[in-house]
Amino acid sequence: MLDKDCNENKCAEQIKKTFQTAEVEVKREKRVTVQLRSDLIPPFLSFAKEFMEFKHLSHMSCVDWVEDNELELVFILWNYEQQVQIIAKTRIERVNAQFVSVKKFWNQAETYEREFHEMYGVNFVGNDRLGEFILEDWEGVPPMLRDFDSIKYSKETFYQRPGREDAQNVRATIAKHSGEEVPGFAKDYTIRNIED
Amino acid sequence: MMNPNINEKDKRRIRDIVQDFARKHSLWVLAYGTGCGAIEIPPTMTSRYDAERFGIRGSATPRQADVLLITGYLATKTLKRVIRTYEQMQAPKYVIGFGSCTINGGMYWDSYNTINALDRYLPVDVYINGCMPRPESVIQGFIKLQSLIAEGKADGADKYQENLEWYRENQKKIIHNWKMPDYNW
Amino acid sequence: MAFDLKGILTPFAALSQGTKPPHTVKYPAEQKETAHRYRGMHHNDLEECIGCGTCSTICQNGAIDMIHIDGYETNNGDSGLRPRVDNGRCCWCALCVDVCPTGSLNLTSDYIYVTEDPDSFLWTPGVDNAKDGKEKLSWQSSEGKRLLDYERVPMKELEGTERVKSFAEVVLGYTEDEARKEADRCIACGICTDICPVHMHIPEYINAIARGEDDDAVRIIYDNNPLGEMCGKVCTRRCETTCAINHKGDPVAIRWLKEYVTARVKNADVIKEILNPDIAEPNGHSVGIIGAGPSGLTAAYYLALKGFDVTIYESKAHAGGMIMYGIPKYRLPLDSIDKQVDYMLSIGVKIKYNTKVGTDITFNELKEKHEAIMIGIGFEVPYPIGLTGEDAKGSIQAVNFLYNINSGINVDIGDKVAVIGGGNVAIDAARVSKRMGAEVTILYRRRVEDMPADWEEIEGAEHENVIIHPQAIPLEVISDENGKVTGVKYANAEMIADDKGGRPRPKIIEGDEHILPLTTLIGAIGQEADYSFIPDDIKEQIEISRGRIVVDENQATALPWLFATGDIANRQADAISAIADGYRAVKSIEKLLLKK
Amino acid sequence: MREKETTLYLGPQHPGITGNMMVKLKVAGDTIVKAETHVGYLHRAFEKLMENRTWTQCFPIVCRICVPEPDPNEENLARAIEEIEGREVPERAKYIRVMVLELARLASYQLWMGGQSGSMGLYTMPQWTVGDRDYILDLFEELTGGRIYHMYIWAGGVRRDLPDGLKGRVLNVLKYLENRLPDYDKLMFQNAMFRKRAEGVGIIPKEKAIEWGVVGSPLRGCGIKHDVRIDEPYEVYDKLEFEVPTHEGNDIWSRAMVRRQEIEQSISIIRQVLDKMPEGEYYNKIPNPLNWTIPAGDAFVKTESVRGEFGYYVVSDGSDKPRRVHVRGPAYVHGVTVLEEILKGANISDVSFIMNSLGTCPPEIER
Repeated sequence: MLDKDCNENKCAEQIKKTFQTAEVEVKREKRVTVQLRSDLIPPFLSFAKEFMEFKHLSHMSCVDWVEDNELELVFILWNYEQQVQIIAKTRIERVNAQFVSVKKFWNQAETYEREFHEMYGVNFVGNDRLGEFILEDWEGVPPMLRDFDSIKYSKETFYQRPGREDAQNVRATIAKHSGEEVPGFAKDYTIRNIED
Repeated sequence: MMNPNINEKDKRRIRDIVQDFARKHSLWVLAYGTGCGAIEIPPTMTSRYDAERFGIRGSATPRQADVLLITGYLATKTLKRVIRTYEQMQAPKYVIGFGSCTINGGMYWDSYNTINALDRYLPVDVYINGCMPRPESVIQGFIKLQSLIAEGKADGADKYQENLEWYRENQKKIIHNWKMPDYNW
Repeated sequence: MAFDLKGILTPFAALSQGTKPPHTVKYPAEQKETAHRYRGMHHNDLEECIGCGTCSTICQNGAIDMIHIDGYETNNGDSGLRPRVDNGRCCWCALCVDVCPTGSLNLTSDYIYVTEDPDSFLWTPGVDNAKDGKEKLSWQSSEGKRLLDYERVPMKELEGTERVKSFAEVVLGYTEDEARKEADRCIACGICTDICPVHMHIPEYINAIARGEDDDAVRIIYDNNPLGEMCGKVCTRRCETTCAINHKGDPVAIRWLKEYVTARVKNADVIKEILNPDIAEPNGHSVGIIGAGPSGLTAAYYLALKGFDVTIYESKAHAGGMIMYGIPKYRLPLDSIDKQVDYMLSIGVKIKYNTKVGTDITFNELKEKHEAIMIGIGFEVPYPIGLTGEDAKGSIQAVNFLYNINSGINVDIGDKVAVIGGGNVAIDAARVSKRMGAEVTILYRRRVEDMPADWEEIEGAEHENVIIHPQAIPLEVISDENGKVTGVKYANAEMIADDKGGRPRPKIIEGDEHILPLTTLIGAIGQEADYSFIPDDIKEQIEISRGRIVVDENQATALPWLFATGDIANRQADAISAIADGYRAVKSIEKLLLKK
Repeated sequence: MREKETTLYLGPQHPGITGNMMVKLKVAGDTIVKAETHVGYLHRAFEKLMENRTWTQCFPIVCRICVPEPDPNEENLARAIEEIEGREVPERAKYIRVMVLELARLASYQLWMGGQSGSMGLYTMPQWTVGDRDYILDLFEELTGGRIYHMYIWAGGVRRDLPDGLKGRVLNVLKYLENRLPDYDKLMFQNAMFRKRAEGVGIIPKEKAIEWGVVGSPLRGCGIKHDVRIDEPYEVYDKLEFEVPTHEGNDIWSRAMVRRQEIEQSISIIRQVLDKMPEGEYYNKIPNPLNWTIPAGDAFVKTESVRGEFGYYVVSDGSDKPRRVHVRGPAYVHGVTVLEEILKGANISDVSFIMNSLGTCPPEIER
């Protein structure tokens, strides 16, 4: 039988032994990070839950790494007995993102999957409740993807109350007063307001 | 008081004055927490600030309610329900907008899922400054509403009726799947 | 579940509450006072506010606009704009308050505002509550820790006792970590750029340093100042006096940061590599520049970039003018100047050394050769001290003294030196003398706080044990039978108020006269220009007033082809103004010759 | 004979619903056959908004995620940033944070007592508890400048030091609340009506609780002793003495009893905190907030809120804005899958009662 007395190092050892392609790192006390190939996630979750006593699915997350053209799925598990947290990560294709549903291990994973389907456009095979969850009649890019521009959308869709057009930019006002011409390449370093 | 130029239509009769007096002292507020400002409603209504002193109290259904509180931001999904709720309310009816979110979007000015200016979609009688407004502000808002009612100026519902097309146009810009009964009040 | 009689009866205990008085706050009849740090509506002290716009930058709701308010204009140290809060956006988080560098923006205890008009929620703090806002201040930045860093990263220097042993550079320069940390203090408001004569892009290059993009910072600096490293070492940095952080703390060390980022570039080749300058094809026009000082070099650099054929005529063996010969090497090492000049040469600037116009080449010859001429000769002829006996041996002039020292010529000053004057040149002469092993006294007519020299320079001199004797008026130079200086007679003075409202004047205290024994007396009370090389017919056509050539805002004289820059054209008497002149002259020359 | 099934929409406008959400019920008679929660009425896209905001700018907005108890949000974001950045927090700040969190817990329980009893028609209770909660809000106003949204805890510590004399006033309020507890007991917890309606209703099977992701007082109401404050003590909880009450029974009643006992524990914790709080710094200043960047990395931190384990997963890509802030409120699980599960077989009139006992907080589900 596997070692019951697994602190974070032993956990890491155990995972390494079983999943040889996994990149395992003990980040600090009680924290283990595991990078896995996407097809290894279901067996990993099953192994962690059934054999390593990681009974509690603390969290599931999805991160958009648009520059790599990938989505990262994150599973955070907690072992109540050993008090160790595993963050298991995997990357999947961003376009036509697809993953296998893990609701068979934890029923509540279904809610996360519904959310990621709606917000990131990930299709979870085996989850029959995908569809409208939080949004209603949403058309277009899933909004949590980083190429969706919320400020622009809000400005176009929702009315902006007029009356603030007289606002001036401090840097531009001073430059105009002194006759300074800030070259284009320098402007990358001008600190801007959230709306600019 | 007696302005000779006043329109016949605008002249208030004694009956209106009596009616408005009665109305302002019996404001039933629909229990619908549409946004985070709703958290200050319980303190306002319960023992510490006791809004019942002004004849303000909660009401469970729109049909019985006089006042609709929009307690902050409105998600587009809620907007649809709020419009439906408002239209179910019977005149006289009033809308109070709570805090920044109802005026120009508040904190959620750049959110893709919340409206920015409530008055484009519903007639608002009174706005209360704050994020969120304290119970004192809320009571002050009601006092303002009462004085508007007494003066016969809280006519948001009439405006809604008169400009229904304009409101509908704005509403439908946000709510794509418009499946609701016609406004018939 | 069994019948629970107790459970049915105990709730009736609630009836006992009926005897207690209610705790209701009977608003509006009574209003509970808000807590002393309640976050209500904004108030802005319009006089203290400098319109830096940091409140607007940090606002996550985009609620704060900077707007023009009548009575407040853009000027040095004030953008002339004031914040206006959109209360339809604000969430009263008070980040704007905690970040406000002047502390002018605070929140008040007022919070009730109820209206039927949604367009009336634009709130100009300090205008809309001008009457009572200040009395109601509630959440104030002064109470907590401000979000900005008000303490400058200290610049490491050689110890005073160590410094006087050699001409090694006193300032050790920021390390990379120190520079990042110091640059990070900047809020990038840009208020400093107004007072800078060149209007350098200060917030941009500081921010580039903060982000670790040193090469970009160098590019931004060279956009309108080709002598950034020199400025980094010796600029009079008026920018720092108007820095927004200066109101409550130490200004951002703009000069040292510029020094850090430019000095780390090893040599001219690396500068060229970083800048990768875009040099225009030769346009066939030729410009002559008299004097390789800051203004001449600046003009030459930008003209050369634009494809002009530029030649500088320099009477001395080195380029740099006053910055080469007037500034001691412990402030500006020779290789630093060489590096900057070498880079200019590499992009096509030509410098003819040891060529004094009027002696080696006539002005008219120059006029034949070039389509436009720019004069930037600076003030090199010292004013006499104006004392009897000043012709004595050992009575010398500071500029000549510094020139000799910087040229490597040995000067024997003995062991007791007095410097007369209170400007930077005086301090330089004093500190150089100290390095040569002498005991140095500065005699200055007024108080220390009246000295025109930089306070850092004065402090530096004090650390090096230079004796500063303020309110001392020299009366006579005393010399021995061989005509060699032995001392200076001076009188102590008291300051008396000026009837006309000017600054206080020194008045000699009768009888309080002393003699300071000396081996060398150094005069440093100012310089003037030598215009003898300009032919009379040209002199007649241009105007020379109080020692300076009169120019318009484009550095142009009355003659369309003749321009004047630097000390002979402006009254600022510093390198950065000269650079600004040179930069402006480039535009005028371009306009003149290219008809742009 | 099998009764005819009808569909009943409970909410989003319904006085018994906790917050703005809807439960679609399939009922046979007045027994629920199937329940489906519908959320999204309060979706403001916090996580998207934070991706547009600098790290400092995120702090004023996170507290809005949960109105009844905003402070765990600030605490989580601050602690996540501190973990990624490795920023030290002064000891005094840690104590102040615990005080704020426990005061928030008390305030939230006051509101819960009002809601739980209000949802069964006992309207005197909210008059008392919500009124008494206001004294805690007064303390918050004094400490943080705001009644509901405090924007007080942030990376590196807290925003302001304790004002003079606050300790005494906190103790006074604690004493007052403690004296009120017997009144609450008589009116609510010992009330036969409450017991009758709460016992045996809304049962979470003990053996399923952990697997279903139940946390907080519902988990402890199943007799399982788990609490983030002891499992993985944050701030200074490891230096404080307190009990984690549990109750066997798995129903609304046992959840209520757990909460009732936690009120006493919270009061005791705050007293200890005030006693042990050291003098000194309260804030380890961050660099210039306008260009403050956090090194690349990620962290999942959790705080024990009144509803249970409240987690934040924060990812930094090394820039001045978060790459991702993902909020995991306990209601995300309680209010969707768990609620749907335990509503099966329940009575229609118990729906809002059960929702209250689970601490269903829709703004936390959809954010």
